[in-house]
Amino acid sequence: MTIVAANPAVRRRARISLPFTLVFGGVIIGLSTIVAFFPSLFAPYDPAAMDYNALLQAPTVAHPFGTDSFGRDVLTRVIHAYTVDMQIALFATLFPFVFGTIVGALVGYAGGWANALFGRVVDAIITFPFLVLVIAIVAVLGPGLVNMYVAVSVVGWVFYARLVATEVQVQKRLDYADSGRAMGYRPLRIIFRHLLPNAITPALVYWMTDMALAILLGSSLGYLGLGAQPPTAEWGVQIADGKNFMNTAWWISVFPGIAIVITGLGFSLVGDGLAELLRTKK
Amino acid sequence: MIPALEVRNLTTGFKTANGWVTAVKDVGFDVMPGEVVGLVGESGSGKSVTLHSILRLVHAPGIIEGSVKWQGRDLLTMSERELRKVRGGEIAMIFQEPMTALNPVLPVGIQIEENLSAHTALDGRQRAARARELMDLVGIPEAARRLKDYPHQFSGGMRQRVMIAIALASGPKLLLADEPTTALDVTIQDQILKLILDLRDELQMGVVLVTHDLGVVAATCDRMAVMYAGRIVETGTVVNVFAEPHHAYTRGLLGSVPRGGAGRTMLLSIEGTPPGLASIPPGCSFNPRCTFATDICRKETPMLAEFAPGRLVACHHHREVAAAGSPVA
Amino acid sequence: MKIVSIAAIAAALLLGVSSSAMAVERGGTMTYARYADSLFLDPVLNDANVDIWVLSNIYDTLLLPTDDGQGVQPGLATEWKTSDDGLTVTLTLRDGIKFSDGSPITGEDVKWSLERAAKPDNGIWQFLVASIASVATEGNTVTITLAHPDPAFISALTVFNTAIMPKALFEATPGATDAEKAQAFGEHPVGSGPFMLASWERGATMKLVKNPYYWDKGEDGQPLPYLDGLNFEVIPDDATRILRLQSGEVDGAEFIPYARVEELKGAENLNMEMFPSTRVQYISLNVRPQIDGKDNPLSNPKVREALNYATNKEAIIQIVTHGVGTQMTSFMSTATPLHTGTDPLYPYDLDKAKALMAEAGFPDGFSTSLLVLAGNQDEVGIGTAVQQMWGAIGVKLELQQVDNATRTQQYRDGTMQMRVAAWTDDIADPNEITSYFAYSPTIDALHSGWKSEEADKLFEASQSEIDPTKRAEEYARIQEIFNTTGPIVPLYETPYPVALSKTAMGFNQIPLGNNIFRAAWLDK
Amino acid sequence: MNAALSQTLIAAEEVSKEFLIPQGMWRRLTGQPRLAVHALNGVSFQINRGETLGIVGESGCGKSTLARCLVRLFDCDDGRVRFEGQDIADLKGADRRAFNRRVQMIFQDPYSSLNPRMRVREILGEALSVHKMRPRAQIPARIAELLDLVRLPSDAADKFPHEFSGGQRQRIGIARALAVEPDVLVADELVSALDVSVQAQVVNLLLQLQEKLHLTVVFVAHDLRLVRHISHRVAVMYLGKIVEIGPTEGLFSSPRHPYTKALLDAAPELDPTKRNRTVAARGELPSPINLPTGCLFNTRCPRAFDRCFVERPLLSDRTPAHRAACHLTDFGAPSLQNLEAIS
Amino acid sequence: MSLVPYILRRLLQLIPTFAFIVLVVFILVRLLPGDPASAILGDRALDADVNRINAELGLDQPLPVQFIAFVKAIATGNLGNSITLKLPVTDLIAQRMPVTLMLTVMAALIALVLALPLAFLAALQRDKLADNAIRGVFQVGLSMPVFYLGIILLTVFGAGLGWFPVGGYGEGFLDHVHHLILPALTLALSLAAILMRNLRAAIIGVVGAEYVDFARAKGLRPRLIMIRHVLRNALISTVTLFGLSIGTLLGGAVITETVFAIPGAGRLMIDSIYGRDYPVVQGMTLALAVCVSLTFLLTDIVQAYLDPRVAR
Repeated sequence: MTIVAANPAVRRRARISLPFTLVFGGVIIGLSTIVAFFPSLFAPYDPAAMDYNALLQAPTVAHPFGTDSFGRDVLTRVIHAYTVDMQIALFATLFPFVFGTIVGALVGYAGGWANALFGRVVDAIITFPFLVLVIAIVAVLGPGLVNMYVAVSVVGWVFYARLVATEVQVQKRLDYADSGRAMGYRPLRIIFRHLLPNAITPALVYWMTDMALAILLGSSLGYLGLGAQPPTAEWGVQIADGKNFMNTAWWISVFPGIAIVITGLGFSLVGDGLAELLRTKK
Repeated sequence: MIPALEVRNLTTGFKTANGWVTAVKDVGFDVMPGEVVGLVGESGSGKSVTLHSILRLVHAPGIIEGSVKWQGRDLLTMSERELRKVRGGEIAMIFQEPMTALNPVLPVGIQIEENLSAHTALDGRQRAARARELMDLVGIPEAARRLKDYPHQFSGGMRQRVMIAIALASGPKLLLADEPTTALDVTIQDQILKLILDLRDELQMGVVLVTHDLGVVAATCDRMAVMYAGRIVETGTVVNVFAEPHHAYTRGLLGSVPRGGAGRTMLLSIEGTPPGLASIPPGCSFNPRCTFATDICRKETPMLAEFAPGRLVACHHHREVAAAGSPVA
Repeated sequence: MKIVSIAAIAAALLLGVSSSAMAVERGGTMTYARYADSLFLDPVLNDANVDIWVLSNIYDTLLLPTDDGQGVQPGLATEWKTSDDGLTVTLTLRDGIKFSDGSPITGEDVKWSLERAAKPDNGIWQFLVASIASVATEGNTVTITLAHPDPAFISALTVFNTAIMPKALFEATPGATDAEKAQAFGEHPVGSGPFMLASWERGATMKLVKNPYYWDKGEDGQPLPYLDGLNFEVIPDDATRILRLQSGEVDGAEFIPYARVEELKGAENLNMEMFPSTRVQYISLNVRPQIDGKDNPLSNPKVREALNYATNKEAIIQIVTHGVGTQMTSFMSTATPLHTGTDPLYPYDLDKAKALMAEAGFPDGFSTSLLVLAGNQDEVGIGTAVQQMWGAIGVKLELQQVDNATRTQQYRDGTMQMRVAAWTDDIADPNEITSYFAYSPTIDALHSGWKSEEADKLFEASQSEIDPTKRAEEYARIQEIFNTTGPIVPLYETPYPVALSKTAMGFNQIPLGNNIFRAAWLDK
Repeated sequence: MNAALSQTLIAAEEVSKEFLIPQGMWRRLTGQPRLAVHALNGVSFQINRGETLGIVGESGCGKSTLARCLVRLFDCDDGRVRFEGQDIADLKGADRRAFNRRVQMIFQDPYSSLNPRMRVREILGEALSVHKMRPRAQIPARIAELLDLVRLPSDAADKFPHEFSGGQRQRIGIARALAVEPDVLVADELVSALDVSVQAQVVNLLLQLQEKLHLTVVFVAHDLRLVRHISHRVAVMYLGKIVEIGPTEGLFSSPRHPYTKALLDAAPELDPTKRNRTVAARGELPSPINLPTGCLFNTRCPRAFDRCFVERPLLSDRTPAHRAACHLTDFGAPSLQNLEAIS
Repeated sequence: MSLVPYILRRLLQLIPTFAFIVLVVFILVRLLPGDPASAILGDRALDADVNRINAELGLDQPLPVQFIAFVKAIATGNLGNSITLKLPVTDLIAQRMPVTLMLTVMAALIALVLALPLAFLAALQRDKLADNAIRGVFQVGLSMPVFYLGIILLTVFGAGLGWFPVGGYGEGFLDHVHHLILPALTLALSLAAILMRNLRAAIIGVVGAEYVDFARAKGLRPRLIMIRHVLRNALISTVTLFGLSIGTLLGGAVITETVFAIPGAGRLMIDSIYGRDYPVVQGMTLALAVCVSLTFLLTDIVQAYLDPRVAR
């Protein structure tokens, strides 16, 4: 009997080129992350420094994005806001992602009454007006980023849990799950070693979208004064700052607005690309 | 007799992430009126694509070349409008998995009637009556009531009967059947195959039956064509091919099927796996798996040639293969 | 869409016809954009500026404030006189005055209204007329007996809570208690102001129409009010309020953000009005020795002085009010009667501030926090600016944006360290602001824990001091004490920025904030 | 060898299994009866050491459920499965793991039976390490051995399942089962998803491995030809019951149950000259929710008579080697073939 | 097949959901620092006044007593009176809810009108210029904060071009529609983007389905295939998403209502949270939850209609 060589066509598929969306989105997010970690390398000024003699200056060579009503350099603040907004994107979604995934995996595997109970919890939480709940929680805990993360997490995890639970339920009916059980593997090993890696794709893709949404939410709350606190530069806060100057000093709000759109775009593209990449693998 | 369907040099290619691949290459065969032609091959051999190409049902990034003459008219060059008359009206097609081939959200009655309204002048009442008749014809009990049911409310066998009823709605002269029984149990397969044969007799229609099951071919077909890696490698009457396979692949296929009386012995298997479309080896595409292969097989692609009346084979060494004998004879 | 535009055209045509017919007259229906809706249209039991500032359009008082807000002019009463001992006030009612339902205003209505306002525990404004002992009426004469001399009493008779209400109608309103009756009455109020309520959609629009029985006549001799109707539209978003004014959908808009004032001054079809006000903006400090069991640096007067000197008010006026504000010369506004002082308090002096910090034992500064109202651009702006300025003397300031209720809670509990705050007088007298700011028994001097026995004594004396000169001296001294050692960082005073379309005439907002529409009209 | 053959390794005793149909609160509150799919309705048989038992039947006959009960993926509702005489439902802890190691299952679908996110090395290594088959250091060598055993190239270890063809994946599945050195292999439709030519390869491999490793095999399939080729004995299932069981050749040459006969007739032969236009079995499988009374096959049986509609036939034990559950043939003597000749 | 038991079952499931929401809201609003009195009175509040008002409102009672009173009130259909507005909460709901519902429905319709044809176009022109352009534009729409988008639309189409009123709600149905177009568009853009993505993917999936091949093999006209076979099936998953999104829209109209000065339920909710108007927060949350639940129910019914496999 001859040994069967692996099919060359199959082998080529293993080195499949990365989807364009993933590369493009990845570049955006990668650059954003670098800026977020080392804002001072890119920012020409101190983000909090005020120049009372240069209030509301239109873009010039010295201030490419102009200055705001405090005489602060808008470019500098847009750059420093990367640190905050990328942090919002991560921290407002990390706990929901991790916790929701774990709960979803356990619930999906257990099924039965656990699933029924979970269904009711999901019903209740998605029936709740989300923004209202977040605002109320922030009002209870006080404003600021950490409390905003808490508020978002209280609600956010159910979406991940639901995605993962649904997918785990699909996966656990597949033979490889049974084969693990027939092998005598313990449930936790089957859930986390076998099912979860296969069930996590939708949650992972949603995570990317969610990061984009988190930045939007963060800036919405910043706009309402419930997110990042001064003098922290944050895009939503910056847009709120510039709200009164839409006609006279458009640059205050337009540049952070563009930054939000580009970063959101980056996350969405990565999400799309990831979905494509992980789909081809099947 | 003039063939109802003449397929010549049919070649179908697809654009994939790795460039163009040819799924079907230079396929040609005839179907006489009332004749059942079996198209046999393993997955990826191009038999299904061939069937889809005949009715130009290949999806967008695909290109179909060659000619498919249906009663003298070339299906590949006619206008979409004309083709629509042929599709479903003169040539009908049924699929392997009725669960996915029937629209899950429409009652089957509508799915039958929409064929009738596309190809006949019947009014609503007449269509409903005809739909009931068709359901009766394919052996679905309580036809009138079940017209309102949705596909998921039928069993696998009944679904396949529904699909046949839809296909037969406008009295086609040719039925293209793409693995119609593969998803079914053996007793149901038996029923469906025999239904198709009965309907063939009744309606005098030709049938092209795509299958991977040589047993189905043996039980159903008049003539057969064996496909491998997108090409036809052997054709002939079923009796002839089974009795004396001239292509090593045909011979291997026949040998791979376990037979009674030879329990717990090694089967005559074909080593290796069928090649992927993107990596068909040069020369005879079967050469890496062929025990008869020589140098020429690795260099030169054998042409499908007639070696006896009605018997064609694409093999440099078909005489040696024939001499080795049929594993099922 | 088509139907809408046809309707709009039809409406425009109709309006066009009617307005051209009376082009020479003053009239029309004015739409005025407010930042928030009123809550409760009862003059006695209401709680907030959103009510106070519009109440005088519906309810009328015996006396009216003058346009500069500092004086008093006749209202429902034509004459008034205080006895020499300051214990009796006699007023003469105008002849033929009626409520907006056409019923006459009687002495009984006046007596009942004033006594209701003076009843202890009836509403939060009772203190303004707490000195009333009894009210008697005879014919057109109203005699008010005071429990003690009250130099602010005449001014109090111009204030909303002394509005005259129809006693019979009120008492006929369903409800077991005064509060319940007031609630029902407030939904369909009847007063004798220039307008009466026609419809009210909470949070959206309040529609007023002309009161045909209003007593006054305008400068052109025509009966007031000129306007046939007055619509208040509620538009909380600053930008939207202005956009609607610019698009001509409303005729006036209050609370124009200072940032937009300059821009709107240049707008061709708008009048950017800056009505003088009693509004002062300041940072209020908690000066208790300890907060939450921790030593409080703000209890040290030197630290407070240092913070004051470290605050560049001129810069804040530029940043926050875009030059609209002026520096404060006392804790009370220049528009408040008996205000003293001409020089800005605590001119910016960083070196002095640093020296004071060192003297106070905080050469390296300390950390503290400042409450600002979430989403309020002015307060956030102030906070951001002082955060930066005080950084120069080592004070690390954390800003906490909170909502109003949270802020009030912390304020009242004395758990906050600092907050940004603003004040507007409700009465044309210094007693109200002084009571809250400097007189510790009221609210612990802005809940700061600050106390000056001298100031307390002076204030108590001034409350019954009927000699104007002496009273002025007392107030001068209180201001001196508070301005040098008080628990605030004074920032600026600002006028009320109101933008009106060029066709909107005759509107006035007095320094107390009241929106006076009685002589307003649209020039078509 | 012969001694081993006679020894019973696994015994199923009246195994029953039903699946409740999910039911909402509404149905429960309105007191509607709970519906259940009766997947297994009292199945009994024995498997001897070293033998291959084929279990054949159409979809819905319960053969996969039975396979899963044998490896205790399902616990049976009624009856028991004994492994070396021990009721497997009683096994706990280490005993249960030992059972899981000794009785291995290979699954039908080569595309879903391997975790797509694990490399072959991890799949095999996990089995080896969880059951502590080898010290850590020896695991890579053992993996290479296993791959060689199932005739896969050694570089296969570092690949993911999707990089293999269907036949190769089934070999990986076999390698994983063999990694823990089991006594029994339960193969559920091992090759039915594979192409004909590849089926033959895997069947050949299974035959060789069984010989080499002295495995006991339960071969579950719907393909009569395959089962006939591989099995020593065959059990035919219909609607959750064994209707006929016996030595392969005897059962195929002289079936004693009309259903077995129908199955044989319906399976097309590889001989185009022997064509038959009569339908082997009319009708379809009845619903496993409401089982027919009497003989389960009575709705489709061409020879059903009165008794078949009232009394459910038992597997006759008059001829212990070859038994059928049919009122026509339970007296043991004639097979259906002969019966037909007589009638 | 009848949907009635299915619907009844779903309604039954709502009871524990609502109970949970009522409890959470009740606790949450009472955890908020401050109380209605200090929220209303503000800086000039005297302790005596605050205590008097709180006592009048029964807020000096222990929490369990308050909760029992609240539950009793709900059971009798009485949601209490607003503390700040002094109106029955039911009146407020009747006043504000229709506004938000109308805004939401309009937003949903606009989103559908935008998403449906464009998703079709994008799916059929897959990976071509039109597809990429459509996806790009929607992606930007999706990445734009609502308040920012609202301000831009207001500035351009309201104040700038004068096509639409700048905020407010207007009077009469047509005027409402006219006023709500810009805010609805603001809300709709992100929903349209989400729907478009989902529907595009669904259509691409369905176009490749075998039953579409079968329909083509029947010789049906392309338009019939597209509508009856492709669109209907593609809509099934989109309908679920659509229903869920309407729920989100309902609860998320807050910012839009603020920017556009629309007197809707969302704004009232926020005002009431800030005003510590407990009865209104509780009542409005319940009302919103009912609306959202009914939306979900309606979605399920539509889904069951579209997909006969769903109804059990």
